[in-house]
Amino acid sequence: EQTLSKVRLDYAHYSPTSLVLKEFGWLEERLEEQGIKVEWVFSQGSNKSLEFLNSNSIDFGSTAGAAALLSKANGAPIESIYVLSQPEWTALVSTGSITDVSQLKGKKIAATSGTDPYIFLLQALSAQGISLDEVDIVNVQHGDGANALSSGQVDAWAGLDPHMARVEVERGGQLFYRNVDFNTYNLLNVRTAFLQEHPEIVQTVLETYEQARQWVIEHPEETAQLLSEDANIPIEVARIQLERTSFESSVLTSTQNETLRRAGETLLQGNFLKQDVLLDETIDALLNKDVWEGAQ
Amino acid sequence: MFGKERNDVKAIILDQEKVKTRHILPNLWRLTNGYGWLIPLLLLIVWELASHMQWVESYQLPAPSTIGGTLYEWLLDGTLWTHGSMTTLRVLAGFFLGSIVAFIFGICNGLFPTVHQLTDPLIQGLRAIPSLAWVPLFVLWMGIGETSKVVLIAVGVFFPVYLSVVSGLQQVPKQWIEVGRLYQLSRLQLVRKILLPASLPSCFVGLRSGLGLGWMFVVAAELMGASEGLGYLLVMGQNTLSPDMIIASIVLFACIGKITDWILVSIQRRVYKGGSQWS
Amino acid sequence: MFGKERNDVKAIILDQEKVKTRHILPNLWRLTNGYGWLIPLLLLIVWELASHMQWVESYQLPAPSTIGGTLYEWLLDGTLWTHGSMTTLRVLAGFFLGSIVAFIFGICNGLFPTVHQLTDPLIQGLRAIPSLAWVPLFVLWMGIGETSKVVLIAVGVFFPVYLSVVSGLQQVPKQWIEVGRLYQLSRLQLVRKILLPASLPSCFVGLRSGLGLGWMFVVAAELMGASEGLGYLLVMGQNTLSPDMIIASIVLFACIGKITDWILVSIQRRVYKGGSQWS
Amino acid sequence: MVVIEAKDFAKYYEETCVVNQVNFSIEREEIVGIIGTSGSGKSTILRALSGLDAQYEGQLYQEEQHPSVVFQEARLFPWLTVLDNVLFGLAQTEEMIVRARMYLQKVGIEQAERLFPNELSGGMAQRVAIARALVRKTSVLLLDEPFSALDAFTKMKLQRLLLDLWEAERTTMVLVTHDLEEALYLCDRIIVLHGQPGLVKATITIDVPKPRRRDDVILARYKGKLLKLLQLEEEVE
Amino acid sequence: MVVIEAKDFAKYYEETCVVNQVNFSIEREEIVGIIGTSGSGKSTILRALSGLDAQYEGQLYQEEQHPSVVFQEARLFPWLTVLDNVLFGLAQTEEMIVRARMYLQKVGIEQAERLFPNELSGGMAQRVAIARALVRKTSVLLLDEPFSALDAFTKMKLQRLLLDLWEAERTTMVLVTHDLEEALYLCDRIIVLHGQPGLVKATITIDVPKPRRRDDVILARYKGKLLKLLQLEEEVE
Ligand SMILES: Nc1ncnc2c1ncn2[C@@H]1O[C@H](COP(=O)(O)OP(=O)(O)OP(=O)(O)O)[C@@H](O)[C@H]1O
Ligand SMILES: Nc1ncnc2c1ncn2[C@@H]1O[C@H](COP(=O)(O)OP(=O)(O)OP(=O)(O)O)[C@@H](O)[C@H]1O
Ligand SMILES: [Mg+2]
Ligand SMILES: [Mg+2]
Repeated sequence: EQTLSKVRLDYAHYSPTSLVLKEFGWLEERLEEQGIKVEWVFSQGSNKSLEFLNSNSIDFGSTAGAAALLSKANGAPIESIYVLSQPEWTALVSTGSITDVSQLKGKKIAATSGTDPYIFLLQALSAQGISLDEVDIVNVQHGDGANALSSGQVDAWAGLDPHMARVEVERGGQLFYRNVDFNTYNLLNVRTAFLQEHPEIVQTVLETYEQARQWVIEHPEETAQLLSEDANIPIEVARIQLERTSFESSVLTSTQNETLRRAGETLLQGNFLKQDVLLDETIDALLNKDVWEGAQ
Repeated sequence: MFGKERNDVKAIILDQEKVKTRHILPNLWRLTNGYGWLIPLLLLIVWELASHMQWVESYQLPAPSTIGGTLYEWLLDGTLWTHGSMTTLRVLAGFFLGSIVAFIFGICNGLFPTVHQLTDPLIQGLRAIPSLAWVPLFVLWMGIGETSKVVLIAVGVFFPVYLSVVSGLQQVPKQWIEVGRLYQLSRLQLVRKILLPASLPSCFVGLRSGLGLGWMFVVAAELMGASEGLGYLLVMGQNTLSPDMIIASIVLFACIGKITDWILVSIQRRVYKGGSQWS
Repeated sequence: MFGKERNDVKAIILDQEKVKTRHILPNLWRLTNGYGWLIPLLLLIVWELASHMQWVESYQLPAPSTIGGTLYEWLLDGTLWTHGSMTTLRVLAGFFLGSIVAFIFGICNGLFPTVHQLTDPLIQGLRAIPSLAWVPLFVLWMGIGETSKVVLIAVGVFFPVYLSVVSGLQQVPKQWIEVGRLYQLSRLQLVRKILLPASLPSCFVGLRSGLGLGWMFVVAAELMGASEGLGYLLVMGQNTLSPDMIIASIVLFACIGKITDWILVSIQRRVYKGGSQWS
Repeated sequence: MVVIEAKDFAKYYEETCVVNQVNFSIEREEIVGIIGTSGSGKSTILRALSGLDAQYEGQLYQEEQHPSVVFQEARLFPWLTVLDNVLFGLAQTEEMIVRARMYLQKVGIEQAERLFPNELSGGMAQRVAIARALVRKTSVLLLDEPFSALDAFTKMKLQRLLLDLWEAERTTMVLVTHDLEEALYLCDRIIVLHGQPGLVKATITIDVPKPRRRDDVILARYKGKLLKLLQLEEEVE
Repeated sequence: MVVIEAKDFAKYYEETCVVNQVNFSIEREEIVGIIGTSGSGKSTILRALSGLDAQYEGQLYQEEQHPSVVFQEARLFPWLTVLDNVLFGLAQTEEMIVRARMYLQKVGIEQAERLFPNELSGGMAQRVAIARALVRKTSVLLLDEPFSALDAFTKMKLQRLLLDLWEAERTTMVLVTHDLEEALYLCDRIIVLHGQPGLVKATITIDVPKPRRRDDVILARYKGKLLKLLQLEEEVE
């Protein structure tokens, strides 16, 4: 077994638990005695988080489940081991001109490819029977998408919290299509190699994440405060984001399998996955339910 | 610097001599010329093998055949055409915009020393900014639409073209201008008949390097947000962990870029009737 | 091309002549020279006014004084030093890495035609790739740490340096090499005493444009994820909607880039003892 | 009949005088040489005569407003063919083209009219330059070291060519040169400049009918005289 | 005593012959000129003598293994000072430096030893090239049109300089030139090449003691002879 000098995690505004864990330094405390350092890397979205994981720039990354699935299907050496939250963090947003998914035909929609909002958009379009050729999807990072919507450069935006909540509050954005079931959970992923080499560190990380989750449940107002400071957003925006996020369970169950299968089928249809991908097997390989079975 | 031609038919022979004596140490030219494809081919084979033997992870570097497959698919389903043409159009739009502005500024600056003294320091100052640093500002000012993309490319194209137009005009030999004065040419005639044709080679050098930079900047422009174009494919590949898409779009960038350069070079050949170099 | 010097003291006078006769149309040099700051100053004043009069939105374009304020703040709280030095270090590391590799390849290719025939096509092929397109691949292969940043910058620096080393070596006049042969120089002596010094001017041209590209690529490298550096300030400015931060970091990029260029030019002056141009 | 006359001609660059007290007059159909060491102001005088430089002291009279000039370098435009170079600045009428072809033939390179200057040798280029000067039919032709960049044999051929053209057209010529043989072979009179600032040291009339033999013993005597005037032969006892 | 000898020398570039049947022998302390029109193979012979080109037919005997060569262009290295150029390829010992200075003084530019080549005029540069060739103390000096890029007066000065050096050092010299005056002024014998491929048309011995007067009437006669041999004078009746 190799000696480990530092553990690298990402933190993101869409993942409040990661902000809490980073803020209180619980992981640092736990690992200090073993002489292991902790490095935090900021992630702008699931796509970035996965890019960092795949390039061995971080060991733990928090992403949407569907984004991880897409990556896994393309051969990424990662496994999802922990449910950070069940957020309703994405929806379709417009500034009022569009009120229904059916009106999206021929319109410009901003989204970040390879992330949950993108897959959400695909599912919404597919449910409405609109093909991808009938819309114009502009690929931008989440924050730029919010700006593009408010300055009228796109007609709609597949948003992500906290940007989405901010657009709602500050620029009169309207969530014209919501669907909790199309959100695919905020999962914590680990590099497979890291999991194999340092299982006990993984446990430690998960335990501290669990500690953070409990704290978030017990201190909603403080969590909002923290989020608002970190993301440089007003407190009411942070509150909206947290209201839409459930921190109830941290254990992977078959619910996640079902959600991911639905997303995976849409991806298959849209040719985002190779046609020879076996969906169920990939999902099983991604969701490693053995690592975390709840707090002891 | 060296020598001077004398014999009435020697000039052309001397030129051939130059070509032959380029290489200095013993020349295995005959043996190796035309074998430039050898090493790339070898690399491709090793790479393919490495992929099949799993020496490298396919999620990090897919086999050349996989990339070829992706390209073939793109060719069949029209992706190549749609995205390739979009990117090419952006480059061309930016290239023309940038070159035209550069020519206007360059001609004014090259011909009128007063204008040059007044505006050149400003242009040189702006030139010191690494052009990629403009990206956030352009997004802020012009959004992520076509305008900001084309303007960004045009900015990249502007500087090399401007510089070579100015230096081309300033370095027209005084001797030719004297000939013009002996013929009582008006100022406009002087510009049209002597200054412009004489600075053409320098202008083309600028245009070529401008086009090269244009291709570099279209990548930056499409990375900042796009719904079409090779840069879009690149980002899609990046976000969905499809290195075959990344590499396929890189290959396309290289090929189309090379083709546009060839076109420019052949235009240059046609325009310079008097041979490719005037010295 | 024209004429030849004859009188034993004429050479220097002719050189001065060249300088004076650069401009073609009537010369207001005396009137306008040294007034290059006039237009930039005017622009600054108009800009400041425009900001105060609210002709432009301050969230789109803050006043120069605001930007100056930001810069001053950065100077006081050490931001300037921390981030500026980080970026400069990255550029220098990439510049040295890229130049050294380029010199090794360039010398091998310039001296040995066989090597040139075999490897040059590959290098030319890679050169056709707009270097920014490497970014996603480099992140995939080397992560977002310093390695991939330095390598990206080095790739940018490599090509101009390589090209100029090769062309410098290949274009060493045959005449000088003949002199070396008359002196029975060994191959190594030929390289050391004639080929390398003779190609130095060309190498410096390559180094300068390489350094310029290095500054361009550090922007790309720092945009791809960094926790320090001017590019980080740029991204922060973009993400927090602070155009003053964006413009201040652009200004810093331009200034530090210019300074490193000056340093290179003054090294060049020292090294070329025989004057700045040999031809 | 006097076509060109200089009276107390002098030229200053800022404070420094480069030629001074130059007086001469040139008759129609004469070939006059100006000879002198480098920097003695030969080109300066010719530039003033050609109208390229109007800022001098003293007076210059020039019958021909816009004389033709042949320089040391051919000064052809590389983007024009030989024929177009000869036609430069002239109306491209049918008649003009015929005349241009005629002069190309006279200088012996009619077969090269479609070539570009970088395909020509130095000697050919200088022939084109001469054709370009003659096609304008000016009464005065000024030449500033027209053959000094050529090798000795080409030079001799072109000197002979110039003489043939003069016999046909009888153009008045002013020939600046530092080649004694050239001056002795071509000129009716030779103005010798010397020193810095350049002063007219002597004017020598060569009393040998043209065409002359290059190995003419009388010319060798004139050569000795010129060498003495230019203080080049002192070294030999 | 014969220092250099050519027996049935010939040179082919691929299939084409550029010089053929060249036979001559050169004695110690002689100055031998090779004269001929452009392309007649003068430089080809000299390159073979200098050892730069070993692929010829026939035999060349050369006493001096590594003769010094002066070319038309000075071929100075711009990154070295005048002094370092003269010392190029030699051990930089105190003694050598003294000798280099001595030769710079002999060619008359000792005051320029710290200058770089781009600060020199053509004439000065060629003086340095001569010093560089002489400092090696080889018994044979080969010159390929050494003065043809210079103006007539500088040329005369350097010819005189070369003669003075020869009087002091008595180096055997082979001088390629197309300048008849130069050959007549300097050479003991002149080999006349003509045609393409170049053939030796004649070898003329100049029976006038050196130093000679440039306006010497006997030299004018020799000149006529050379012109006839080179078929340049036929045009004049
Ligand atoms: N633009 C100028 N400014 C200052 N001095 C000049 C300028 N042009 C020429 N001179 C000086 O004027 C003098 C005469 O120059 P000119 O060119 O007439 O000489 P030249 O006799 O033609 O010499 P050459 O034989 O080298 O052509 C020279 O000393 C030269 O340095
Ligand atoms: N590398 C070469 N390949 C083929 N032909 C050559 C080469 N070098 C020279 N020649 C030919 O050989 C002939 C003789 O050339 P050389 O240089 O010896 O002439 P030259 O008498 O020195 O002429 P010049 O007076 O112009 O210097 C010429 O016709 C030339 O075209
Ligand atoms: Mg002159
Ligand atoms: Mg020769």
